[in-house]
Amino acid sequence: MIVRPARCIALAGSAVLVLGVLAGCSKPGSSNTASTGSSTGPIKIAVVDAQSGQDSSLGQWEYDGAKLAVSQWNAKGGIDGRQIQLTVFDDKADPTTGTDIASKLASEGFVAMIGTAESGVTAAMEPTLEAAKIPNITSGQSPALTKSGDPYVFLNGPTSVTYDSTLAAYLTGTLHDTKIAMITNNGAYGAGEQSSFLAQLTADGLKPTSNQVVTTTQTDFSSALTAIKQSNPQVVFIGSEEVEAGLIVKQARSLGITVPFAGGAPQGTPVFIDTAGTANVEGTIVSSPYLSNDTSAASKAFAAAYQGAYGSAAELHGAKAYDGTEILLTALKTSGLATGLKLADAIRATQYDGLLGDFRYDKTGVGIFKTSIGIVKNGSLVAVG
Amino acid sequence: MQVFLQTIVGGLNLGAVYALVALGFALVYRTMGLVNFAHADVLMIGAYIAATFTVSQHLPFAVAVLASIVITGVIGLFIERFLRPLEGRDFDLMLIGTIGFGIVLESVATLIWGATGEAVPSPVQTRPLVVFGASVPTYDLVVMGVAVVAMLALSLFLERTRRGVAMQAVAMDYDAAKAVGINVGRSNAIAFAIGAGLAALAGALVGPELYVSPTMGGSIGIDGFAAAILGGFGSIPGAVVGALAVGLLNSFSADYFQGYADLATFVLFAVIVMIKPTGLFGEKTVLRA
Amino acid sequence: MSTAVAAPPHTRQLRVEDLSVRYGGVRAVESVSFSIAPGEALGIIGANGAGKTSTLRALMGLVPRAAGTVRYGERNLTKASAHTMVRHGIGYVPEGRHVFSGLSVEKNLLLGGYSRGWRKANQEALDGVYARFPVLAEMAGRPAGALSGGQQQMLAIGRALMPKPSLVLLDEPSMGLSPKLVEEILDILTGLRAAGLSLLLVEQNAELAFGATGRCLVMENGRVVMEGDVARLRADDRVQRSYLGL
Amino acid sequence: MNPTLNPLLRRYRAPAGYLLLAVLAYLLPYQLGSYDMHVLDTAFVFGILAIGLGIVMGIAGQINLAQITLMGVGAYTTAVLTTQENYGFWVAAILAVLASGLVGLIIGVPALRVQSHYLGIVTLGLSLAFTDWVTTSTLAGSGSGISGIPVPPLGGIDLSDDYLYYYLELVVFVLSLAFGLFVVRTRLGRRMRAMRDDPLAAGSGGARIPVLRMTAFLLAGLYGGVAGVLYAGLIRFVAPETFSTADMFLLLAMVVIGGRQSLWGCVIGALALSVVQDELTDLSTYAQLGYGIVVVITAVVAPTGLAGLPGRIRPLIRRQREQPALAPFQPYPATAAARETATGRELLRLDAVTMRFKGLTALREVSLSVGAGEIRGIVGPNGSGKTTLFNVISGLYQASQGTVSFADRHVHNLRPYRLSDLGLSRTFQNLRLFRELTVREHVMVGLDRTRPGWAWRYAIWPVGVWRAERRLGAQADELLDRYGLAGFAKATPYALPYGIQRRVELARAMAGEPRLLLLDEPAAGLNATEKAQLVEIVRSIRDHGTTVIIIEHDMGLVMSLCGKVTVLAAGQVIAEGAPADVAANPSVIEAYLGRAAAPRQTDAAEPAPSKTKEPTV
Repeated sequence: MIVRPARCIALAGSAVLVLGVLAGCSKPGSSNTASTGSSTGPIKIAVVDAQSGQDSSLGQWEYDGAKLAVSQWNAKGGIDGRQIQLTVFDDKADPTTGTDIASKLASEGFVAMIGTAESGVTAAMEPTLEAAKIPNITSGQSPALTKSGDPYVFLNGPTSVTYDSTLAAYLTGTLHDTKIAMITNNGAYGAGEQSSFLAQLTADGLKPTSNQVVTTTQTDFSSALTAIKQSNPQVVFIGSEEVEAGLIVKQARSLGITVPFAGGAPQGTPVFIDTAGTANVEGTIVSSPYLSNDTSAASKAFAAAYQGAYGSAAELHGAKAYDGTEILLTALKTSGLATGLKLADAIRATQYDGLLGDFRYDKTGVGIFKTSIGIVKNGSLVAVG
Repeated sequence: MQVFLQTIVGGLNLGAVYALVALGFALVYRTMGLVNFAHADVLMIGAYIAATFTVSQHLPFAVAVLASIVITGVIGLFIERFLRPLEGRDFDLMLIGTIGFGIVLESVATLIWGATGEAVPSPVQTRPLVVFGASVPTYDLVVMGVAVVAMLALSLFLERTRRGVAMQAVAMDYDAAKAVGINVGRSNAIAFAIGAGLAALAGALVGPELYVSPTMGGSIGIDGFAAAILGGFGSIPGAVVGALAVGLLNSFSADYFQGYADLATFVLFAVIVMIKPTGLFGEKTVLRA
Repeated sequence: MSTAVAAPPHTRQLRVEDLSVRYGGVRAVESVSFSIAPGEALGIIGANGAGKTSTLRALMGLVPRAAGTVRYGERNLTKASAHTMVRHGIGYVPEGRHVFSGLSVEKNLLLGGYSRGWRKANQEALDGVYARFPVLAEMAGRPAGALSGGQQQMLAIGRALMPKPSLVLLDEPSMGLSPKLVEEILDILTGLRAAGLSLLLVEQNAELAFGATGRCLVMENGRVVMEGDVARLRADDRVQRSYLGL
Repeated sequence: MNPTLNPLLRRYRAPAGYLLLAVLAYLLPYQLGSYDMHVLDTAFVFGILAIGLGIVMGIAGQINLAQITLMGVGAYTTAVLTTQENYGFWVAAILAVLASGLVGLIIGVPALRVQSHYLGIVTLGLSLAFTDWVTTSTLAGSGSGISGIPVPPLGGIDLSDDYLYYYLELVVFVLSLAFGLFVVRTRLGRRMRAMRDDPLAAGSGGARIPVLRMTAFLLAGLYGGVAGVLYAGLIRFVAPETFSTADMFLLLAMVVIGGRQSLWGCVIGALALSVVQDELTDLSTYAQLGYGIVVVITAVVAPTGLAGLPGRIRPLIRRQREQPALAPFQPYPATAAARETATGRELLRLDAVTMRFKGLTALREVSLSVGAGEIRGIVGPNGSGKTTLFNVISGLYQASQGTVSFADRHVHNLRPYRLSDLGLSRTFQNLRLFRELTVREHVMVGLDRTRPGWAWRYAIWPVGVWRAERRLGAQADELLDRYGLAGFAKATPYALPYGIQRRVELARAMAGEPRLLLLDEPAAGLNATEKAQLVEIVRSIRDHGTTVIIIEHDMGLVMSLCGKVTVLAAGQVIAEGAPADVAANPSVIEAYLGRAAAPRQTDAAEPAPSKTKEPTV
């Protein structure tokens, strides 16, 4: 057989044209936008959190909390007779991975998403989730998340402004501390803490005695801590994740800083306490919406169930995710398994008295505006007064 | 003044840790010509083994450290067999091959110990010494002491013992080493095992200062490698001096530049390497490099 | 000259048969056979690139032997790897010296006796080498790389003598040395023969080979083209022609 | 099959293949779900980034562990300019690409001083410095990154749609790959590959090593910039974590698994690993484990990656084809001008050149004068300093004392490439060929006499580059014919018999039509026939007007070829003159055969060994 190359090319060219026409000259993808939420089969909900890397303990707690809520609902027969299927995705605390996962959720028909624990990752995912109309109950606490006007984003806890204003009010108002030093890291969480706590101090007419910034990879804090020591504060505000904060406190004690530290959610976690050493964190002042497992009957029940399921003690992040999941499932039930904007509206309308407090969502997606002050005693967090 | 002194103390302590890491890099390079980017992950394995012994088995810290050194050293023998084809290869392949192996070790650690990591309590609980107003934590002194002892022991081993001198000979002249009867393969395996043992020592010692997790190797490894390069790659005293320099560089840039500490450190490092490419003590060249 | 390094008289004969070496597709050595009687000195001479060094390296096992057998005394060493040769009593002085340049002279010598142990096991041999080469004793602490060419050559020979071999393979010990030093090398080799060692000397410098050995092979293009007594070869102007291309 | 059909098929096979690829690429989105589309879009960004890494690392041999940072610079610049300075997307994009190019140059500066693992750690450090900067600086949005990057406007096409964005990426990707391949396969890339394989030989052939290294980093920066812009337009969010060391190692793995020395390999590696990585995202730990193992195995077993596999498998399955024979050399036409130059005017002069290494003296007051049109032999026993002499003349070493002049110029401080420009060319004792270049490319490297400024044409007038390339190719074919190498044009030299490798090196050295040719043991390893051919070739070269200095051990060859011979022993000139006279000189005979034939001298000096190694760069 003799094939003339010219004809070959012509053939291929016309093939392209024909195929293009066959494809309807329409843009691809328009025909197969995944419908969010089919009407049969399990209800698909995603948990997106770091399951590997430095922040994986957060991710594990959140997944456990969400899983607990889902299994309790499923045990009671699910919603409208349909089981809830929870799938976990590892975002590696990386925003790019987050955006990939957001697209994946959109194309695979997930109705809602729980997580992430990193405000940065959530912010990266937001546009995609908004476009796909997937409500997202995040554990992030950055005030920036509330400012986008995105109707699909909800926080399962207070923003860092709440954490820090409560803390500042306690330090300056209750304890009458005026000499407050600050040490924060330059990461997303630390930078957010620094600006909101500093804003509170400024509002109270105070200046920090020393305002130290460290990097997220730093392991020696001698110079920052010595500067803080020399500024002779009554308390040191710390804005950093569990492990680094633990190392900071540990080194501070060995440098002879004896005053208490004060901080937000990370400072109430077992990882922080273990890393620093129980003796070193004694007296640490923590602003948290969930101080301990025995503040209420609900929290006792939650803690018991958590202990039973995972063999470890529950803490704030698990509780947050549990609350968020409960709110989501309640909204799904009340809305009759709605999806998209309807589901978001249902979440917004849900009034839920949970482990962290009473959720009443405003239009920015924040449902809780209160934290409590606790103090670390003998390695666990105890409510004040 | 106090900040200055304390910064020095902090820098020296960091430096002591980096020294232990850099010694391992230097030893493996000097005796085998292998640039082992998995070294920091071997360190992580060592740290985990020591942490497991202290936290779960409640063994005394010193015993746990020794056990970790021995076990990691034996693991090192296996790793060397795996990496043997990379010895003396071009740098790209060593780089990617050993990085790949590091990823393997990280995932294995995650499978065994989980991703979340473990805090190791400090084994020494006495109050810090105060020198000219600067506090020197006792554990820091332990680490520095061990680093010095390790450097001396390693120098003695390489300079005075039959096996140590033979290892150097292998790196200097492969064929001549064979001709005098040195089993080159075995010599390299032992060199790597010692390097792994050193990594384990470093890992076990930094465990209580840091937090043991599968990804802990990353930044320690980069700083330790930078230290080895700065001192003159392959030089034993160079590794220690380079490590102290990198430690001080780190802590002083943290002092002056705060959030921009890494930026300052690495730009300065780049400038130093360009001015003095063979490091402070000069590269101990191996033939193949 | 002291004979402290002399090995006890030995009775082993080296027999090499049909030895070939290939690098990629190139045949560097083609089916070379020879034998060395106990206490005999054999020379291999020839112009550069004739395959002399490859023959020696293949004998040592430093390059793969493509074919052939190597026997030393009772032992078949055809498959022996390089690092075991020294245990069979074979010392090797590589082309271009190849001393461990970053290590001190003394450590170089001790490494020569590596197979026997370290300082204690080698002290006697070390004293013997120092007696033979007093200059090495003077330089004992200096890095080998800082030695002059002649001194490095002595070091390389001394290193090969440390394990008290019965056969020494020398690859171009005269390379890059002044005539006066070549003379010294000749004296050294004569001394080794007198001590009862077997020698295999690869040399470009034919006069050195003629002076140090009793019998020589002449190689050209990977093959042995002539073989005979030194006296006969010395008179044969084909040798000179082979060198000078006349 | 009809054998006459083969050439036709072969000719159109490649275009047809490309066409098929184009059709598939066009239709692909119609088969994919929206998530797969997003994954593919991300994969293309990495594909473009991988081309940049392929060029700098695979082609130019420069370790760059900051490639991901270059993408970060592009993405961050776009983000900052659009969100904070209110620039339009495309204006920001252009500035971003330029910024990345500039940062590429900055990151490349250390490559002028250090290589290999030193360069690795320095670039890695600079990459961490960048991460630190964007994490801390409020301009770059601090730790929380920058969101709200606008959708790139494109004449009413909604690029927020992953499907349509794919087509934009496809176009950019194809252009990037095409330009990359164009660079790699034309003279700039050829010189880079030559530099990678042997910087010394490339430098001696006229390549400006520092300029080439910087150019490679510039290209890496530009590619990083393009990838960064596309990333910014696709994800519309940037954060420090995205440009992390872990991602850098992933990129490195893509390039190594794909095959770093082939841009196609880099691209395929990047696309494949991006997609596979994503498929396995639910099995994170096991995926990591598998990925680590694959990387190790690739490094150990298949160092050339996927792209190298066909080349390794082909010889196994294909029957050993008849090796074409080395064709006879076709003598140069002897020109009148050449005869003119052969009047014996002095071309090269060395005055009392001494070369010392750490206390060892390799050359001692060597003086030498070579006239135009000569064939000068340099002989002497092993280690007498002959190669050191060549290294001094060709600029690899700088003499400790004494002066070298070439064509009436003092040249003893000039770099090898400057000497090459002046018309000096050489071969090497141990054959310094470029491992991965074909025979034809060797000759083309030799023919390429362009200066670095020429490279601007790649940006401004690629058609001109293409035309010049065709002319160069024609010249190369002519030269291959002349040296009888036409049958081996596409072979890599290390697979060829030794004699042919020698011929290749000679052709490369002669390609630039030098005034002076230094041959270092050109007959070593040649058989008698090949030696005879060599004599013929060297004579023709001289008749063509090139002066030749030859180091050779084969005295027969020297005798028949050289008009004059200089004898070196222990770093000193001991005799000079006509071959026959020199061969009869007692001190020469002594130097060669030993001293018995000559009277003893009382030579107290102790010349050092001068078995010098080639310096390494």
